[in-house]
Amino acid sequence: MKVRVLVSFKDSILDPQGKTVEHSLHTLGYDFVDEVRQGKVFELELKGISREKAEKIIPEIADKVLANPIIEKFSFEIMD
Amino acid sequence: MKVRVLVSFKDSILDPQGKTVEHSLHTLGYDFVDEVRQGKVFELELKGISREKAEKIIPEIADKVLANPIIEKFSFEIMD
Amino acid sequence: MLDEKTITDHGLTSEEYDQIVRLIGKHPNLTELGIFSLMWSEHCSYKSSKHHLKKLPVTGKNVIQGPGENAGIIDIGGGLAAVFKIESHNHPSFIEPYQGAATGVGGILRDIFTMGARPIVSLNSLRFGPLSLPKNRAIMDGVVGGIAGYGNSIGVPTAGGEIYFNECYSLNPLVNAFCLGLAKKDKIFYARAEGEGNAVLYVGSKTGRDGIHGATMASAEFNDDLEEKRPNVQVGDPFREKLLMEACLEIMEKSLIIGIQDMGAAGLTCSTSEMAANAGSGIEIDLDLVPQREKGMTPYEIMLSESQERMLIVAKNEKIKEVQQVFSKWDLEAVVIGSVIKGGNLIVKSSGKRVVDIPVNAIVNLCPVYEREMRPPESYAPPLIIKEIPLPQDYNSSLLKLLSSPTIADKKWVFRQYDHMVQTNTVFFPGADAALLRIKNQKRALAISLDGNSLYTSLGPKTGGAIAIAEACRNLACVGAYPAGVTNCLNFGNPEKPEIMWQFQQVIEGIAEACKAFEIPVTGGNVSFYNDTDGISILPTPVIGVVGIMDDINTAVSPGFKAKETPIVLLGENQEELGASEYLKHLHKKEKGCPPELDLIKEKAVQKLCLEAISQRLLLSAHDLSEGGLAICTAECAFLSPAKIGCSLSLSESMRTDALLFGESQSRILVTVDKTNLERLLTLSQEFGVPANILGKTGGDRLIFFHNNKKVIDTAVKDAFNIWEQSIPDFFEPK
Amino acid sequence: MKFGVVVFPGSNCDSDTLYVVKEVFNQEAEFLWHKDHDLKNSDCIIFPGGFSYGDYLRSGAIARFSPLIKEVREFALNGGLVLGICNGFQILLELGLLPGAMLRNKNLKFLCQHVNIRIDNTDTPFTLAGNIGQVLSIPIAHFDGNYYIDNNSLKDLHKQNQIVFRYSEQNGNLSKKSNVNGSINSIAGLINKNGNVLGMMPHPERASEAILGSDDGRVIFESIIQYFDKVKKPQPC
Ligand SMILES: Nc1ncnc2c1ncn2[C@@H]1O[C@H](COP(=O)(O)OP(=O)(O)O)[C@@H](O)[C@H]1O
Ligand SMILES: [Mg+2]
Repeated sequence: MKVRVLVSFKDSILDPQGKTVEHSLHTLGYDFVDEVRQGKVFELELKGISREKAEKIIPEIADKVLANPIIEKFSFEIMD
Repeated sequence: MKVRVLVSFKDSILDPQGKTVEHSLHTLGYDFVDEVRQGKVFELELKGISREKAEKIIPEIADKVLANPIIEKFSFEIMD
Repeated sequence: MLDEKTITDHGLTSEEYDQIVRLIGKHPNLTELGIFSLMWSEHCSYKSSKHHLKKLPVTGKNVIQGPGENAGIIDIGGGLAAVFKIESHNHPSFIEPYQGAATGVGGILRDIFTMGARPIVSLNSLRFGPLSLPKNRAIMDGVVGGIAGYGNSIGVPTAGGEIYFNECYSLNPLVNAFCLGLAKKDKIFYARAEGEGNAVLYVGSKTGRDGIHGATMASAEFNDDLEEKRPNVQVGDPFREKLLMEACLEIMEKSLIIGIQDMGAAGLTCSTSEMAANAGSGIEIDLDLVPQREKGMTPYEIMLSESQERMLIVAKNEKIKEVQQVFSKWDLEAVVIGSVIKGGNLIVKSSGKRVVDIPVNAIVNLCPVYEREMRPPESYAPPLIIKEIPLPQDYNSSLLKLLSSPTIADKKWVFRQYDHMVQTNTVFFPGADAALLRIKNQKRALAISLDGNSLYTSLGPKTGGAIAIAEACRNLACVGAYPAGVTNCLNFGNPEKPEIMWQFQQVIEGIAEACKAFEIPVTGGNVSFYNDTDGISILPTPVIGVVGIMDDINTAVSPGFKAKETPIVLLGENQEELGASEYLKHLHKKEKGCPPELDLIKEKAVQKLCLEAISQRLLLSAHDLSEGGLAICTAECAFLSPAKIGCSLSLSESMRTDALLFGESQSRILVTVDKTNLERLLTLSQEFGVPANILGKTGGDRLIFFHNNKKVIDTAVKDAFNIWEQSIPDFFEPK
Repeated sequence: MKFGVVVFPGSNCDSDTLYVVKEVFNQEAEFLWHKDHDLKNSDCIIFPGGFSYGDYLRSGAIARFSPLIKEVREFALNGGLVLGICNGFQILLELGLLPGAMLRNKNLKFLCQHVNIRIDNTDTPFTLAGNIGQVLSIPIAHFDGNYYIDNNSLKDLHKQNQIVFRYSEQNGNLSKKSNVNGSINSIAGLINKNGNVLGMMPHPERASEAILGSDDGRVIFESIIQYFDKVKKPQPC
C-alpha cells in the first residue's frame, strides 16, 4: 500500500522558503502566482497492514515523526 | 486556483533523508513501513489564469524552477 | 474595565494593575494592558533582578557603553569598538529546538548590528539533559541544527562555546547565544527617537501573529498548558536577516538615520516605547501602515507580535528617500509608520482611532522593582566525606571513562556543523581554550571565552560565580589575551522562590567580586528566570562571556603539544579537592561537596605569569585545568597536538591519587616550553610568586602518569583519543 | 589582472574572496552586483560561497535568475575564466555551465572542517601551478556538497579529464572515509569541456594565509594569475 503524507507549515507560520520562491517566480514574470507555500512530502510503502489500520496509524506516525505539530500540519492520502 | 506540485528524487537517486525517516520509524516499531521517500511539495495559489493555461505553464515552471531535472522528477495536480 | 481574569492571564498582579492605573490615570484597554504585560514582564523589566544587578562593576576606562543598551561596547584601540552581548533563548528552544535556537541567534545578531557593528563572531553556551534519553538527543540535534542553520547562512562564524550535560536540563535545556561585532568608534548608533517631527520607519519582514506573548512566556514556568503556548514559536529567516543586516549597516555607514532599535522580544511595543523613553520624547504610529503578513490582525496582535527580522528606525524626513533606496536595493520594505512627537506618550492609531495613548516612561521605566525574599536552601551543599569515596582500582579505566563523559568529550560533532571560518578571521577554532579572531590589517586580535559550571554554582553559588569569571579569564590568558569586558547570562529558576533568589544574589556577589579583582567591567547581559518545569528548577547557571584583547596575534599559543622532548610545567598548585568535580559526578554518581577554592590573588598571579611568558614567546603550548583536572587537561594537550604526541608525568604529592589526577583545583595552567627556555620560565614564575613544577616531558605515543613512583596511568594516546572523539557521535550515529 | 567577485544578496564569502585576491595577491578586484549588467572588464569572474538566496528551494537554484547571469554566461561561452567556490559551484551546476547536481552530504549534516583534496589535473588555468597528485589541505563548509552525475556523463568527465580535485587521504589515496560528503568518485572540483569554468566545493580563500591554519589554497589563485600573465597578456612583438 502506498501512502502519501504532506507536511507543511501551519497557515499562520512564516514560510521563508515559499516566500522566496514566490518572489523569484514574480521576477521571472509569472505574475499570476499569488502565493507559494513549500512543504515536505513523504511517500511511504507499507506492507502487511490493512487499510483501516493504516488510516488509524498514519496520523500517529505523522504527528510523532514526520511533522512537528507545534508549527506544522499534515494531511495524508492512501494511494492504492 | 490552487495547484500542487510534487517534486521528488528520481528513482535512481539515493534518498538518504527518506532512509533516515524509514530507519527511525523502524526503531519506533513501525515494522510495516517498507520504504520511505522524501520530497518537496509546493502549493501555488494562482489568479487571473485559465485552467488550460495553467496546465501548460505549470510544467514549465516546475521544470525551470521548482525541480532540478538532473536529479528530480515532478508531478502536479490542479486542486480547484 | 477589564476583568480580573484578563489581568491575571496577562501575568500582572492586582497591585501591578493598580499601579498602572495610577501611572496612566485611567483603566487601560486591552491593547494597553497587553503592552504593560509585555514590558512589565520579568523578561523585559528585570523587576526581580535589577536590585541585585546594581552590584556588578560596570565602569572602566575602555567602556564606551555599559548595561542599558542593546549591547555593551568597549574600546579596543585602533579606532575600533567591540560590541557584544549574550542572551538566552531557553524557553523557545525547549518548545521547538531548531527554530527556537535559530531565532535566538537571529535575535542576538540584531542586538549587535542595530548598534552599527558588523557581527564578526558568534558563540553559544548549551545545557542539555543526559544523551542516553532520546528526547534529549532530539533537543540537542535540533538546537545545534538551528544555530548552524541560522549562523551559517548569515555568514557569521560560530567559533566557540561550551556544552554541559546534567539531569536538571532534561526538561529545561539552556540555549545562550553570544555575538560580537566590530564598529568604528565614531559610528555607533543608539536606540533613540530624537527630534520632534522625525519619521519613524518600519523595516524588514512583515508582521504576522508570531510569538505573541513570547516575553511573557519566558517569564513563566512550564507546566501542562505548555501545549497552549506552542503556537507562539517563530520561524527564523536567516536570509531575510542577512538582507536586513546589510541594509542597516549601509544606512548607518552613510549616516542616514538618527536612531535604530531591533524588534526582539515584545516587538513594536518595546522598540517604540524604548526609543521614545531613551530620548525623552513621545512617538506616534499608525498600525494601518505596518506591513502585515496575515489578514485581520488586531491592534493588540500587531503591537505584541514577535515576528522576526524587523527593525524600527528614526530618520529625518529629508533622508527617508535615501533610506528607502537602500532597503529596496536589498529587496526589503521600509515604510514610514509614524513620527516622533512632543510630550512623552506612545500613541497608536488604527483605522483612524486612537487605540493606545500612554506615557512611555510608565511602560519602560516605572515597572515596580522587587526585593524578593531570599533564603539559603536547607541543604544546598551535601558535605563530602572524602573517605567515603572509594579509590579506583584502575586509574586507566577511570581516565577513559571520564574522557567519555559528554561534558568532557570532544564536541566536534557539534561545531563541525557550524561554519566557524567564514569571514576568514578565525585563528583558533572551537576546541581551543578561547576563540581567537584576528582583525584584518592589524596586529591586535580578539579572544573570547564562555564559561559557567553549574555544579559549582549549585554547591557553592558565590564561589561558583567567581570561578566562572576566573576560568573564562584563564582561558584567555592561555591563548595570550587579557580580559577587557564581561557579558553574562544568568539562568535561574523561579525568582519567587526564596532559595532561587538567594542563589541569584550569591552568584552575583561572586561575579562582582571576581570582576573587581580582575578590574574588568560588566557591560551587559541577560537574566533568564523561571527555568522550571513542573516546579523543579534547573541548577543555578550563570554563563559568563569574557572578551579579551591580544596585542600581537603572532604570539598566540594553542593548547596542543607542539614537539617531542619538551618539558611540561604546571603553573599553580594542586590541592586535594574533589568536591563538585566531574569525576565525582560521572564516576561516583555524586553531586556533592564544595566547589574548589578560589584565591583571586593567586589566580591573577597565574594568569599574569602566563600572559608574560606568552608575550616573551617562552611557551610552546598552554592549557588551563578545568573539568576532569590534570589528567584530562594533559590528555587534551595530546589530542590537540596534530601529531598526537604523548607524554610521561611524574607526580609526587602526598594526596589521594584520584584527587591529584582528576581534582579540579583552580588557578592552574599546564604549559610546555622549549628546553632552552625552561630556566627563564622558572625564574619568571618566581618573580610572579607562582609555584611552577616540572612534571615531565612530551614524547612517545602514550599517556603515562606516575604517582610517587608508582605507574598509575599508561594508555595509548590513540585509544584515549578515540574514546574522547567518539563519545558524542556514538549517541547520534549508532553503528 | 582583474577579478570580479559576484555578490548575490545572500553571498557571504564575497568579502573574504575579494580580500584574498586584492590584499593577499595584490590583484585588481571589484564586486559585481547581481542586479547590474556590468562585468567591469573583469578577466576572471568568481562566484563566491554563501547562501545566495538563503539556499531556499535548492542551493544555488534561484541565483541563476539574477540579471548579471546573462553577461556571465556570455563571458563564459566566450572563454572567459569563471571560478565557482562552494555555493558558486552549486550555482554553476544549476546554470548548466557545469554538468551534474549536488545532493545533501551523506551524513545529512552541514560540514565545516579542513579536508584533503588531490589535484588530478594540472592542465587547467586554475591548477597549472600545482602538481598532479599534490594534496592540499583546504576547508569545506557546506550542506549540499555530495556531487552527483549519471554514469554516462561520469565516463565523459573521466575521458575529457574534467575532474580536477578529489577528496583524498593525506597521502593522496582515495577512501570512503576521506570522501566526507559522499560525492560520486570523490569529486571535489571539476572543469567544463572548454577548460575555462571551474567549480570546487572547498574554499581556497580560507586557505590562503598561514595564520588561518593552511595556505594550500594559494595554488589556485597563483595558477590563475600565472595563466593570465603568460597566456593572456599580449606578447610584445
Ligand atoms: N546579567 C546582567 N548583567 C548586566 N547587565 C544586564 C544583565 N541582564 C540584563 N542586563 C542589561 O539590561 C538591559 C536590558 O536587557 P534586555 O532586555 O535583555 O535587552 P534587549 O531587550 O535588548 O534584549 C541590557 O542593557 C542588558 O545588558
Ligand atoms: Mg535588543
